[in-house]
Amino acid sequence: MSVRTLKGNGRWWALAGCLLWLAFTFFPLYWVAITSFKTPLGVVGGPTYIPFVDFQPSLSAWRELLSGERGQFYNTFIASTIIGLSASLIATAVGSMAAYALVRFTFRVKLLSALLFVVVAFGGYLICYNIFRIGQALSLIYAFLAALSLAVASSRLRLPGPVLGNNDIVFWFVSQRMFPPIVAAFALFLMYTEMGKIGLKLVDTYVGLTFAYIAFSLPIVIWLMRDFFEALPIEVEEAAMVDNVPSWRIFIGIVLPMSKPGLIATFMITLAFVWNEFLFALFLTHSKWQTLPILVAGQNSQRGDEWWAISAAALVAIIPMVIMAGILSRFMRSGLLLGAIK
Amino acid sequence: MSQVRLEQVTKSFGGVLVIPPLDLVIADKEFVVLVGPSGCGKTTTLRMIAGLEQATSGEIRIGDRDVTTLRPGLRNCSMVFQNYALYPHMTVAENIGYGMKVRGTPKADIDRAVAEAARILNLGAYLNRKPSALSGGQRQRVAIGRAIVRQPDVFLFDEPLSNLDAKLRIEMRTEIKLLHRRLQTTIVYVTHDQVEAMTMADRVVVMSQGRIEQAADPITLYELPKNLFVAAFIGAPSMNFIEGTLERGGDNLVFHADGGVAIPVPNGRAALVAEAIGQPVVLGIRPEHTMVADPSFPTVPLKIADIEPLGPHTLAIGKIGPAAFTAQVPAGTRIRPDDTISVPIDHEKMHFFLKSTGEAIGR
Amino acid sequence: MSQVRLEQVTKSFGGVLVIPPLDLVIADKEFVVLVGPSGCGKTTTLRMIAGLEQATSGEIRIGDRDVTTLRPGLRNCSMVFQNYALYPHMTVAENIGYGMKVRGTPKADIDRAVAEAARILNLGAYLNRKPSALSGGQRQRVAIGRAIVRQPDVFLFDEPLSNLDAKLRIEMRTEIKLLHRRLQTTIVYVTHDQVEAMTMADRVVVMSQGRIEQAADPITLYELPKNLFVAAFIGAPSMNFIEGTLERGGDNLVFHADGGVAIPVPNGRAALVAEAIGQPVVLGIRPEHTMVADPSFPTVPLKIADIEPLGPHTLAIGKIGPAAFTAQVPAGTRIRPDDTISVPIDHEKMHFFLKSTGEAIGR
Amino acid sequence: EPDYSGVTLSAVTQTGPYIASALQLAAKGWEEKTCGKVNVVEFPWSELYPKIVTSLTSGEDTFDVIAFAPAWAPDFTDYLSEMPQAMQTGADWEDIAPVYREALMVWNGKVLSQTMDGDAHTYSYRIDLFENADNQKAFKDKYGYDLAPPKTWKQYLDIAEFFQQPDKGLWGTAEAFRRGGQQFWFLFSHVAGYTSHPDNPGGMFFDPDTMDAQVNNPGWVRGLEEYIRASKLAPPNALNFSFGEVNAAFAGGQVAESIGWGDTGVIGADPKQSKVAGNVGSASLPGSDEIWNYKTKKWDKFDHVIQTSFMAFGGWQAAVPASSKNQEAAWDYIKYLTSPDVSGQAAITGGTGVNPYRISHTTNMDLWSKIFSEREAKEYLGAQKDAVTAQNIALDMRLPGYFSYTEILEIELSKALAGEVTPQQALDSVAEQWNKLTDEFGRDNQLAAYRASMGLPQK
Amino acid sequence: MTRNDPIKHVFIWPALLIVLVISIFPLIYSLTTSFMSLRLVPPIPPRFVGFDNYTALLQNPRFWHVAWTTSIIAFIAVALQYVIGFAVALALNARVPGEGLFRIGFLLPMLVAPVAVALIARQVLNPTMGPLNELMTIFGFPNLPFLTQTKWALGAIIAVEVWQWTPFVILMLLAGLQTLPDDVYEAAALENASPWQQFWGITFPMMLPISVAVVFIRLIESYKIIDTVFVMTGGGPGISTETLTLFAYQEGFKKFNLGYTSALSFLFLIFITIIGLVYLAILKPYLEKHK
Ligand SMILES: Nc1ncnc2c1ncn2[C@@H]1O[C@H](COP(=O)(O)OP(=O)(O)OP(=O)(O)O)[C@@H](O)[C@H]1O
Ligand SMILES: Nc1ncnc2c1ncn2[C@@H]1O[C@H](COP(=O)(O)OP(=O)(O)OP(=O)(O)O)[C@@H](O)[C@H]1O
Ligand SMILES: [Mg+2]
Ligand SMILES: [Mg+2]
Repeated sequence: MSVRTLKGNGRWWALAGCLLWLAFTFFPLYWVAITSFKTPLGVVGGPTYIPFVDFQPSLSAWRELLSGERGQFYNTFIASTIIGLSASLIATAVGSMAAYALVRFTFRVKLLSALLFVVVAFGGYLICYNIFRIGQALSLIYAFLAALSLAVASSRLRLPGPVLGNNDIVFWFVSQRMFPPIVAAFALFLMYTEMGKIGLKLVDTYVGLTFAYIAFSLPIVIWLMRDFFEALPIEVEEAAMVDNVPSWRIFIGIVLPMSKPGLIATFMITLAFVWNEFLFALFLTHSKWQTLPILVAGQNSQRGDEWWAISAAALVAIIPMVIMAGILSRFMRSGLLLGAIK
Repeated sequence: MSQVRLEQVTKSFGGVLVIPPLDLVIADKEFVVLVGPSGCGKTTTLRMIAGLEQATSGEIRIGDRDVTTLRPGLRNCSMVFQNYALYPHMTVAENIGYGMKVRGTPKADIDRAVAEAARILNLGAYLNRKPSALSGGQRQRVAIGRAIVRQPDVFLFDEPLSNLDAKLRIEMRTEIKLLHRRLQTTIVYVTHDQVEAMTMADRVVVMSQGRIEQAADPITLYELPKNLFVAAFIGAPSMNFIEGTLERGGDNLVFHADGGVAIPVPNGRAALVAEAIGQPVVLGIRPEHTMVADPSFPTVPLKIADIEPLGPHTLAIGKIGPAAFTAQVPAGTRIRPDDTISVPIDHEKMHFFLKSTGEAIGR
Repeated sequence: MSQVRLEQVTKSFGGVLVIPPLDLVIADKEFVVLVGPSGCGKTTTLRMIAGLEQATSGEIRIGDRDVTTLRPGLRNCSMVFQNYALYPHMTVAENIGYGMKVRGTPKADIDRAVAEAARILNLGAYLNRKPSALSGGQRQRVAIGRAIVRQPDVFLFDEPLSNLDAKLRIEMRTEIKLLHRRLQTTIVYVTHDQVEAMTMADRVVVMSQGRIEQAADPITLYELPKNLFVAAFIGAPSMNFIEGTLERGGDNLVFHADGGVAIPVPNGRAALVAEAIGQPVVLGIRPEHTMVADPSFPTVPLKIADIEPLGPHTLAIGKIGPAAFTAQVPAGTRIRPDDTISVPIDHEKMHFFLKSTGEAIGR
Repeated sequence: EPDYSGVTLSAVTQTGPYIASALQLAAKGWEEKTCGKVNVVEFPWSELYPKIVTSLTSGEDTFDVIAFAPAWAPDFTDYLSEMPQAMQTGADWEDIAPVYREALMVWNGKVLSQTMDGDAHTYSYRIDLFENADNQKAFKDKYGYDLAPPKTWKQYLDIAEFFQQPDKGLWGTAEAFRRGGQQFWFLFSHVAGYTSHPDNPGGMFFDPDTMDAQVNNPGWVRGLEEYIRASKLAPPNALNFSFGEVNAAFAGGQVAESIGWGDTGVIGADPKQSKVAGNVGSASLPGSDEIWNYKTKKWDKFDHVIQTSFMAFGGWQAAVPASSKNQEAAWDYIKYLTSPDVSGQAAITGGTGVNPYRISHTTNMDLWSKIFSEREAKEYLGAQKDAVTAQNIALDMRLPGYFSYTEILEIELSKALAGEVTPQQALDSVAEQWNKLTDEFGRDNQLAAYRASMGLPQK
Repeated sequence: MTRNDPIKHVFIWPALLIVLVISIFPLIYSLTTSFMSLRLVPPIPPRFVGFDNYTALLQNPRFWHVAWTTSIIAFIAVALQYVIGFAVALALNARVPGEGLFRIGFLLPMLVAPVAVALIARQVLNPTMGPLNELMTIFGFPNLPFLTQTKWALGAIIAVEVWQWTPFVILMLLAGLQTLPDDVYEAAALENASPWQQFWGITFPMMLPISVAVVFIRLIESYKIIDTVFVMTGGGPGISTETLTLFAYQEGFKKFNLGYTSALSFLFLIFITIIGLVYLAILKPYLEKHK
């Protein structure tokens, strides 16, 4: 028993509310589930609700889907699984690391260094590309490396001007997520193709897509995990520090387990984002690593909405996520921090 | 060599100066106990030694290393936190063994050390529990266990026994002393328990508002408090204070309390306190020095307000003139509130302080 | 009417039975102190009274209401948590005033009550701080403050003074006693500090492993412990125990310790303990009853292993035969480890227990 | 037979089954025949265009075969390889309906793509409703002429109005009205009847001499008015219909008639998908006896109804990007894909989405009797054949920057459908914006491209 | 208190590098193209036009219209998501009966691809073939124009957004609630604080930081809404439900008017940065107060 457990009447009101919300969430899903077992005729003939009662279920939509008639089902499924899991795992890991650093350590970036980075990267690229004409990819690489090393070097100098702190860095991370993805996706495609031209094949590769997903999930992971880390009692980490536990082990062995609910929630969110991401998948892949959302979206063809096919595809796409959610939500239990400090 | 040396160390939180410049040298292998009123900066001092708090200014040395800016892990201290700071997701055994595991100690050794610590701490039955399923005292013992499985240069204990029962506390005291003897480690120990301070310390440091009031071995502290603060702070129940003046009364010096009572000062002390004649002074006398009725002792009348029987003896609490006064009387003495009793004063044990500065005189 | 009555209350966590059937009646306006070894179930008992823990079986009544399943808020208890449980996002003032705010007390009244509590607790300077910027003792005082601004039916204090220095602790003790007198509220108070237990309690309940060993007023507990456990638990330093047998030695009864020492039993006690002649018994004697050297007292030789000068007196720790023994000697006695001294035993103060059951005999 | 072992072709199209399954079916046969390999890559319909554009403009050899909508061709022409000469002769070549062979596949005299699906709008109706005696009588009483597949757009609307009986769950007609849901092709079908002047070929969208937009001429306004009227004689919410819903509505028995591509007939006749199987009648689109002459700015009256066929969408095209490293194999695959046997089979295989585009497709009744009743088949094939071989054929709009043009149209169209602006206002606005766009893209370029798309010689 | 330790670089650089590497080119590319007239189709040679794209956009009423529409959708949807999500998270945290099942069930919508969600919505909202129509018919409102009248369409889009993304709020807030200390609630329970008082006195303030983060992320993401609108209404009727990203999509991927789209993207970025900064600035005092 815990104080949090609702007792008495409130419990039933809450249950009623939850059931109402459940009806709201489940009805469309139920509709999808039964529609996937309807024949085209069953769909266009007006709504029917209960299998075997007011319509006769049929497996035709599933047969079509699983036979690959409606897109490379198995390929995309496997690609999605591999990319989704690995990208969200890595993003959660790398993002948590950064979030932890931003919560527990002091960072000071001089505004001038940051500006220097931007100016050198821009200028370097434009000069290399337009004046020396050495190719987009190489221009970019040179400019990036020059900008990065200059910025890092300059940060050691005594530069005047404002200094950016942890919050500014966090905001910078999130701002990456604010940029509308349309142009970014296309530009990324361009960059990947250019890289392909110098031998670094990124388009339609596992590395290319996963890398992009990691980068675009990081802002969210960082922003969310930061708050979870901030809620942890720092004393526990201090105890470990005194024990000469190296920082990375404090992070892995103590901080991560203590923030398990947040970590799992963030992982789920990231996974959901990656699993359902469309635009990058569209541009950065074309055959081998095509992902499920492309296939699902494809069911909305120019011939109109084939509800039965859409439903089957949508269902297939969520089943793994449901399993994932089922497994993970077990680990999201309260009281984790109980007994840590007085 | 693990001498701990704080030189002109200060600490502010935000704008609040919590530790004004502090100098403290703790010798190698010394067992120093920090005592002081709540909020006087004991924990802060410990945390600065451990490296958990960066000193605002000044220098901290452990052994011959300047550790002022060194990170905690490298200072080789072991600490029991006032609020335990257990790893909530680990069992008791894991909590205790974690430091060793991190240092790559073989599993068998860890198990042995954990078992040994658990034995010392009476935690054997709880090794597989998480901290959340432990009682307050059990948690505190886990925190101790985590510290004592190591062999650091310096042990830092922050009120490690505060939530243990008397019996266990005595056992633990003995264990910690054994540990000290065995490992020959420097120990800095914070406690509010005077018995603990007295029995364990090589030296007791009395702090107040971040400053050191007196640092001395326990007996000196008890017998020769340097000032009013220390005198009042050390000893439970606390020393009684009576304000008044020292005056010459024939051959002898006599202390005239503000309320009218007069207490002669024995000859041995008279020369020493003569300097304060005529000045307002404070006489201090501990309750335990008011019990034995020697005929040579002067007596004072005490109007009893409250009675606290403690078992071995009883406390009679009341007033002498305007001053609150606690007298210790033998157990079984028949007294009642509103009685006025005559309290003998062991005049060899009297202390005198200048009222103006609080400094002890006549030592 | 706020009598608290626990009838056949048990509590298990998971499969572990922590409190076997427990009966405890706390009278209206009574000040009961719970003591017992760490982990014996004091906090659990308090939490069951407060309603924070549901009793596994049995019935709990407060006043004439059966509160066994009532939710905490309706029981009108006020509690100081062992681990403080402060609201981390509120300032000290908000923490203390929250309960009143919840009950819709006007702001001015809240401010007044908070200021009064802060005065009592010496927290005036910290009212606008968050708990995270307080020292351990300050936090504990906030927790007390939160409880004492209310006028509940029952106060529950779980080691409320454990992190305070001796001086403050005595002040707080007084304040709580005043509070009790003023509000005439039933108080259940957990402490490990024997002085606290002795000075504050109307009745002390000694618990062990969830059971009540003895519940009596402090003096009775000290003077007439019901069994070995209570005898050992109450009193610091703890009572010395020597195993042996009672035998007739001429007219008198003589206690023959296993190590060879013989101690005559005074005639007054002989008749009472005669029942145990020939059986293995345990003799108990408190250290404080080994100090006064009355010529009529028997003496025993003590080989000193360790010395603890406490100020008013000194402890000599060593062995008598196979049994560990602590004797209290006057301060200033010149003793050294490895000396063997002759310890007088105040034979009126001896206790006898049956070794088999641990029960006291001869009372 | 060529041997392409070791060659892997990557063919891109929209997500299956439509078109993609035709490519896949052909891939299987071609692989057996040549030992090559074809990898069919599928993208959602709405994303296919950007996907192809980006891959073509990036210069990568991402795809060897692209199957795409003809309207996009102008944007692709710079990047496509020409069809091998050998494929441009012979019986198989001649068998392709001329409108494709001569217009849609050709760009500035070069054959850049191969039609792999025939698309034109036709008319579908419910035989059971039309031949119900009560209906016939009631109709005649009301409108004064016999109930039969309409010859003119006015009749079309009369019929729709007649069958508009919401209380019986029956509505008049179904067309696509949804933005982004093929709506403008349905408008074009209406408009084609009034603006595709037999004497002024290629003048429906722009003046092929000046490249001035024609969209706001009276022919267009009339077409739009009737299109809007049709939206009122359609099931509720028809404003959100795309072609899919049109088919569903027709197959679900909700409407008495509809216009659209050949799929309506195929789906309607399939008992697994349709409630009206066996009763699906087909005919050519209605026409008009008045056509606007943009040159004289007058309505030209004809003594008979001119049957105008509108090549809506125009059928999927297969082409080979110039960047492909396997052009020869790719063209060979396309040849196999579009051969009369393979494509004939595809045309009658449900779900391939391939509609007749060869003469032989519409003449081989045996193929079709499998899915249609005899009457249905006859009417269906007749309508299809008439559509691609009609005298007066209106070609769909194909222009560089196609989406820029259609977006303007779609937005204004939606406003007009919602009644926010009058048809005239809407079309005036479209015309103004189209002209601006043309100027922005370069009027000369656009004019040349427009003429090329309409099969007119370059000026 | 933050500390200084060289190890911090090891923690932050991986994330920093990944994000820098991925974002630098898109930034350079879009910023430079935003000052050019650049179309992929029909291919027109790029030309520097200065701020023309920006001024054109700012003068385009369609831009303001889509910005307004997007704001309405985002703000209403996020507000609803937050309120409902918090309520549900609280219920789950309070262990309503069947909580374990709800936990997974409530997450489902978030796990469905947005395109699929929109397709499903279209199915359910279909005025003749959808179930909602039948339901409304029972109440005497047959064939409501869910997707074809501006108000209804906006409502439907918001409803779908709420349906899909409330789980996000539920999940994050639930995770936050799980890390709140129990003992504080025990203390409050003893004070007989009603659930309502506990919520406003304890839960809400302690959840404020994570709430701020969740709402912020939802707001940013909502501003990028496209799939739902694209599939459900295609931006129609007219452009009345068109959103910023859909507008950008039309310009960028249909017309490949890249200069214009880039400028649009930057205006969008500026717009949302302002909203974000204002939002954070408004909440800052509260955050500090409860830190
Ligand atoms: N959640 C739990 N699960 C299992 N056992 C528990 C749990 N909570 C407490 N216990 C056990 O119950 C016993 C009684 O605990 P309780 O906290 O009441 O002890 P206590 O008398 O207050 O001790 P202390 O003086 O150390 O605070 C202890 O042995 C403890 O380990
Ligand atoms: N983070 C902080 N910000 C501001 N003041 C602080 C902070 N931490 C501690 N203090 C103040 O510093 C002073 C010293 O605190 P410290 O914890 O060292 O006291 P302590 O001697 O350990 O007391 P206790 O015996 O009560 O634990 C206290 O007055 C406390 O209020
Ligand atoms: Mg402290
Ligand atoms: Mg306890």
